[in-house]
Amino acid sequence: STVDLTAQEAGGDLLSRIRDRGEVNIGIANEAPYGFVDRSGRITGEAPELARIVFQRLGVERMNPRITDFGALIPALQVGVFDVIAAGMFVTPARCKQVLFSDPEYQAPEALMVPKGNPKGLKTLDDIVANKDVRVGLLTGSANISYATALGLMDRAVIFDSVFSGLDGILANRADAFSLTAISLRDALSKRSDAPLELTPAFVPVIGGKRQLGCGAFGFRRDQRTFRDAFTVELNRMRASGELLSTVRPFGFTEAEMTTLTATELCTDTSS
Amino acid sequence: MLGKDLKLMSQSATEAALTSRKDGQFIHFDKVSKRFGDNVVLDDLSFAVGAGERVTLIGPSGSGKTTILRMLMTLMEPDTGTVRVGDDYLFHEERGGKLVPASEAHVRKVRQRITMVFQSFNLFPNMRVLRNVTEAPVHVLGLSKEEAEERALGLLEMVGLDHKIDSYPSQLSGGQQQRVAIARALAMRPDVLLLDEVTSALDPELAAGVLDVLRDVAKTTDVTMLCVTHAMKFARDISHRVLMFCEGKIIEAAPPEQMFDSPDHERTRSFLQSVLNES
Amino acid sequence: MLGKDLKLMSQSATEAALTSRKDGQFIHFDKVSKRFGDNVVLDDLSFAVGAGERVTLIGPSGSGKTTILRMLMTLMEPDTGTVRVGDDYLFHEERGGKLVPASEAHVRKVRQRITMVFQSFNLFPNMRVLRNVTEAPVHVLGLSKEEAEERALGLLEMVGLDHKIDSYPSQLSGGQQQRVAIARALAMRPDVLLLDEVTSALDPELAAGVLDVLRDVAKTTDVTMLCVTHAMKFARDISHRVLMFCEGKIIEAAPPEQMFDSPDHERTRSFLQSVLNES
Amino acid sequence: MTWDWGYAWETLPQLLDGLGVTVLATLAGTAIALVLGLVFTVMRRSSARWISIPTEIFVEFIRSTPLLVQLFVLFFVLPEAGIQLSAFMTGVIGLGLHYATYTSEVYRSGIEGVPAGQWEAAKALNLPTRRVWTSVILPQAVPPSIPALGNYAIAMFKETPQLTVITVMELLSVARQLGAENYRYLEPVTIIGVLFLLLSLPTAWLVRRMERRLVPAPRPV
Amino acid sequence: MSPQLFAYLLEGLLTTLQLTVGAAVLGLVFSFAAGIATCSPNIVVRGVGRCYIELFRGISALVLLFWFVFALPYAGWQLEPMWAGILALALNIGAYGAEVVRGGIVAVPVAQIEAAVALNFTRSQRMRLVVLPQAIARMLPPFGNLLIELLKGTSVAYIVLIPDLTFAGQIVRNATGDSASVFTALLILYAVLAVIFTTIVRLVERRVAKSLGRQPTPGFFARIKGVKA
Ligand SMILES: Nc1ncnc2c1ncn2[C@@H]1O[C@H](COP(=O)(O)OP(=O)(O)OP(=O)(O)O)[C@@H](O)[C@H]1O
Ligand SMILES: Nc1ncnc2c1ncn2[C@@H]1O[C@H](COP(=O)(O)OP(=O)(O)OP(=O)(O)O)[C@@H](O)[C@H]1O
Ligand SMILES: [Mg+2]
Ligand SMILES: [Mg+2]
Repeated sequence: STVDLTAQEAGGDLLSRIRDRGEVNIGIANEAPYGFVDRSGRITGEAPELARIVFQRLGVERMNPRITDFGALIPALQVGVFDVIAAGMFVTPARCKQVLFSDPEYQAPEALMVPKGNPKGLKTLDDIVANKDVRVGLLTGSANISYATALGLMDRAVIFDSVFSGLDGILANRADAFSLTAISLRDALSKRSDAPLELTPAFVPVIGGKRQLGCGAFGFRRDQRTFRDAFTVELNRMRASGELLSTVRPFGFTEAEMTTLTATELCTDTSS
Repeated sequence: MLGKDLKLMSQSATEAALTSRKDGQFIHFDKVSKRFGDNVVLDDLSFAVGAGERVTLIGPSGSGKTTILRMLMTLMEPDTGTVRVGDDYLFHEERGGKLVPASEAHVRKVRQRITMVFQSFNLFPNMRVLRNVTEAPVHVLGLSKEEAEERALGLLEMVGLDHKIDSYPSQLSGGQQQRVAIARALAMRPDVLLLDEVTSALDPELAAGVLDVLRDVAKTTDVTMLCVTHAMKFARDISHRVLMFCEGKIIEAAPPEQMFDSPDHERTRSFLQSVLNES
Repeated sequence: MLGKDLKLMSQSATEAALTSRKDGQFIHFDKVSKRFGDNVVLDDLSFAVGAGERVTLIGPSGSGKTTILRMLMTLMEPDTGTVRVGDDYLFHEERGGKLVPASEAHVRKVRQRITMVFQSFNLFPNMRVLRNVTEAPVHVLGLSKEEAEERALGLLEMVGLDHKIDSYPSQLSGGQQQRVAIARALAMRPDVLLLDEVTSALDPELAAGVLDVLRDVAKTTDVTMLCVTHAMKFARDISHRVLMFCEGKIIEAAPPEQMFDSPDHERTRSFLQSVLNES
Repeated sequence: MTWDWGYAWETLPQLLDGLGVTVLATLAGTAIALVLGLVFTVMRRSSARWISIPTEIFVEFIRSTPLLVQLFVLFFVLPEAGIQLSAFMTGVIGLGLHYATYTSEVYRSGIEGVPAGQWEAAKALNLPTRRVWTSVILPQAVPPSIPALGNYAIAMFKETPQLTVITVMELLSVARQLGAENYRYLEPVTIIGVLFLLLSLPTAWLVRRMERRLVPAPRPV
Repeated sequence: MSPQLFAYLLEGLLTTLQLTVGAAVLGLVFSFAAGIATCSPNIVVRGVGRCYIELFRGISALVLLFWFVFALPYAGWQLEPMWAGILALALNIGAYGAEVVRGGIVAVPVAQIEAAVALNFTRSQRMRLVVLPQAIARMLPPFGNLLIELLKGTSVAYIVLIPDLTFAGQIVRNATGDSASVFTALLILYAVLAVIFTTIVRLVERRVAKSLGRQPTPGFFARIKGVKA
């Protein structure tokens, strides 16, 4: 059961091996609506659904999803536990040093989940910075952690290991606000509509004068450029034909979430 | 040396004998049975012991001798039958003319008159010799520490161990430990003293010392003694009466001279022969 | 019944006696000393035992009797001095004319002639009676299972336990366990049999049975026996010689009649008196 | 990927902070486990069956379910019942409660290790029940239990990483966070392993020394 | 709950069982190897045994898991998470088991070894024929406890991608949003598994105790029935 990693690092073409195998391993973080297990027990989400179509077009019929902690996605990809991250992972320059990204399939503004009535009157991350009493909930390994670090919020951060832990955490008064993408939070809340919680209107965080627009994409190992490129080509075809939007629409995505930014721009553009 | 301490003992034994109900006896076993699984250990046994009487129990292994003593010490309950000490039932109380199982308080009250010395001494290893002897008088009889120590010193002197009061039991030889155990038991000024093969874990030479102490106790006090032993010479010296047990029954009871010199029963004869034979 | 099994024993004992170096003796303790901390347990002790001789060791507690037996069994090493069994040193080997500490193989070879029965029987609780007796003959002497079982059955019959071969030790009485232990030891056909107070953990009646078995062994074989016991009558019956130990020295050695009836030494007299007194 | 000393050095201060939390949680948890365990033991031996049986079931249940899941429950469900404790307190209580079921077993076997003769002698002297416990049984039962109790303290130390699921930033959470931020797990995780060893080895050594003092030296086989 | 989600739980349950049993078997091998090694007269063998015990008792299974899954691949070989899980748990539990083995051996009365010397058994025969068979009876109850430890210990595996019962619970929790009932179900499932394991161990204990002609110590059920001396 040992796998020789060095063979792959020597530049072997993973895509052709996947084609031979007829099966691709994708990593998801069990985070709705990106990649998750739904009520009926099926693995779905915008990223796995897109990946399914793209891989079919690349000649790979079967898809084998492996669920892991969000924070462990990149290390697990690097050691070969799976071939692609299909978790709607945000493209950040730091992450670009570790993995190759496809062009993003969506952009997502942020929101805060707060107790019903928003007793502390929080609207954006800046409000949290201003009010020193607020404890902010973050998802382990998410991009929000680097925002919070940059904003000096870490000493009041409560780090949850899943979206639902965050939701339960607000209910249990473990934190005053849970910061994540609006789309994740909306989805989580929809499953617990009875919970006395609400979402703030979506916002785009600004750090060091730069807008932090979260764009989710698929991740590949650094030595798999050909693979990544082949994947990106198919993805962009879907984007052009509108098929991308129609595929992700059931998961709560709209035109507002569509983007034409590229991985290259996102990897070099911002810095935090 | 002895008189001083032991005169004080058992003021209540005679008293108890007076208050005893009908037959002038102090301890009554009445139709007592006890079994473990299929093993009938005591078989509908009845006997009585007078106040101040010294009785030796003999008999082959497993015949129920220890069981009798343990039952009197309430370490074991009878299946059926009653045990009476003085006026009180040991495992029962009379309530509205009926016998009901005794409360803990009742058992503790009756048990107060009785104490036991064990084959394996059972000194408290975490206490020094002196505290082994004073612990119960202080916490059970409510003596002050000074009173208890005075009493303990007297008794330890009697058993020849007043120079060891600051030792731990583990620093004493078996014979010394057993003598402390005797002092500890006597410190409670019991009416009844139970002795279960108190020398059989000891070397013959050490055993001799312990038996000497017990001879003294027997001769200078009027404590009621029930004693299981294989030391036949000792039994002859001190006991008023010898009971021969066999399979949970008393098959013969007689004064020691008669029992040892001309036993009635064949089983007694063979038992005594094998015990006296090897030495 | 006895003859059959025991005739076979110790073919080599006489042989050993013949090969013994100078004085016709079989076991030699030569200037053996042993101490634990400050406690001098054996004090420059020398003595010898002839092949086929039966020797009883007596003496007060702590005088070093057990130590002698345990040393012969190699459960303990001497601090100084040598022990010889037949031609071989027990803890040393001769190499180039010099005595060097013995190798494990050498010790095993010499030890093969000796075995021991313990006060607390020490049967193997994980084996049934039969296997307790056959295990060593099979694994040490290299007998086949059938041979070993035949031998074991003969010995178990001799000790009167052939009906218990399928019991576990825990299902036997102490006396029965000790008789199995004797059978187990004899199954090794030792030249030397060591017995350390083999009846003192037993009730007098059970002890009698064990001593009877040992009387048989003594009378029907020529095994060399070293025996620590307080059963003076037994000692008188079987031993050729009695050694009185005191503080790690032999203070008196004599045939049993002389030792028990007219001991020379004051210490012996007082010891014997206390042992014989209580029974 | 090779070992990066610079990165290792950089992460060390944060890891040491995490270690502080871990050690504090262990100490507090041990204190709770020691006391609560004794309480459980005494309750389980109670002659009142309405005390002893529920206690026995409770202890057995806690003992046979994972600490991890218990932490989840304490952290997310207790507040719904109106009990609001900090994450750290929740973790300490979870650890203490869980390990109390172990220490309770240790105390129990310590008590059972006291020879029956001691109970009988105490009864023969008619000592009152409380006195039997305080002067005869516990003084004999507790000292031999100390090494086993010490071992559980070490075990607890190594369980603290589970507090990560209830947002306590102990050693492993810090390492995971660092790993997720920098995508390098090798250094922080290795440092954790070494830190664990540095703390647990001397403790284990101490426990064994105690054990040796309490149990006289064994012999060659 | 949908059949699929139920299937996750079932699969998680099986994974947990697989981890537990696999690590128990492998751990048993480590336990005996190291435990017997610590009783060896040879100082090197003893040293190796001790080092193993101290090292792997000292490092938590979780850290080992992380190492095996995320660090070891850089040293050139990669374990399936499942195998990494079994190995890490086994190394850890084996170190504890080794102490149990040692304790069991040391607890065999010296007199038994002396009796074996008196019968002139060799050192290894003494160990094999006399000491171990008795020691194993003493080891079983603590081994039973370790097995439960191990069962519970497997719940950390989810952190490194092994879809065990706790992991399955997390999935169901995320899918349904119902934290309280998922946690309750998990607690009950683990408790049921523990009871099953305990029962099996007690059956073995009873057998072994019987083969020594001993009374086994009373178990949980006997205890709550309140048999007291
Ligand atoms: N707790 C117990 N459980 C089962 N059987 C018991 C128990 N206590 C005693 N027995 C049995 O009761 C019987 C009588 O035991 P007891 O100790 O009274 O005999 P004894 O006359 O004192 O014998 P010994 O001389 O050997 O001390 C024995 O067969 C013994 O096995
Ligand atoms: N392993 C040991 N460590 C320390 N002292 C020991 C050891 N073995 C024996 N002794 C001491 O050696 C002395 C002699 O012991 P030994 O057992 O030979 O006496 P014994 O004559 O057999 O006495 P007993 O009749 O009591 O059996 C005793 O004082 C004992 O305390
Ligand atoms: Mg008895
Ligand atoms: Mg001796």
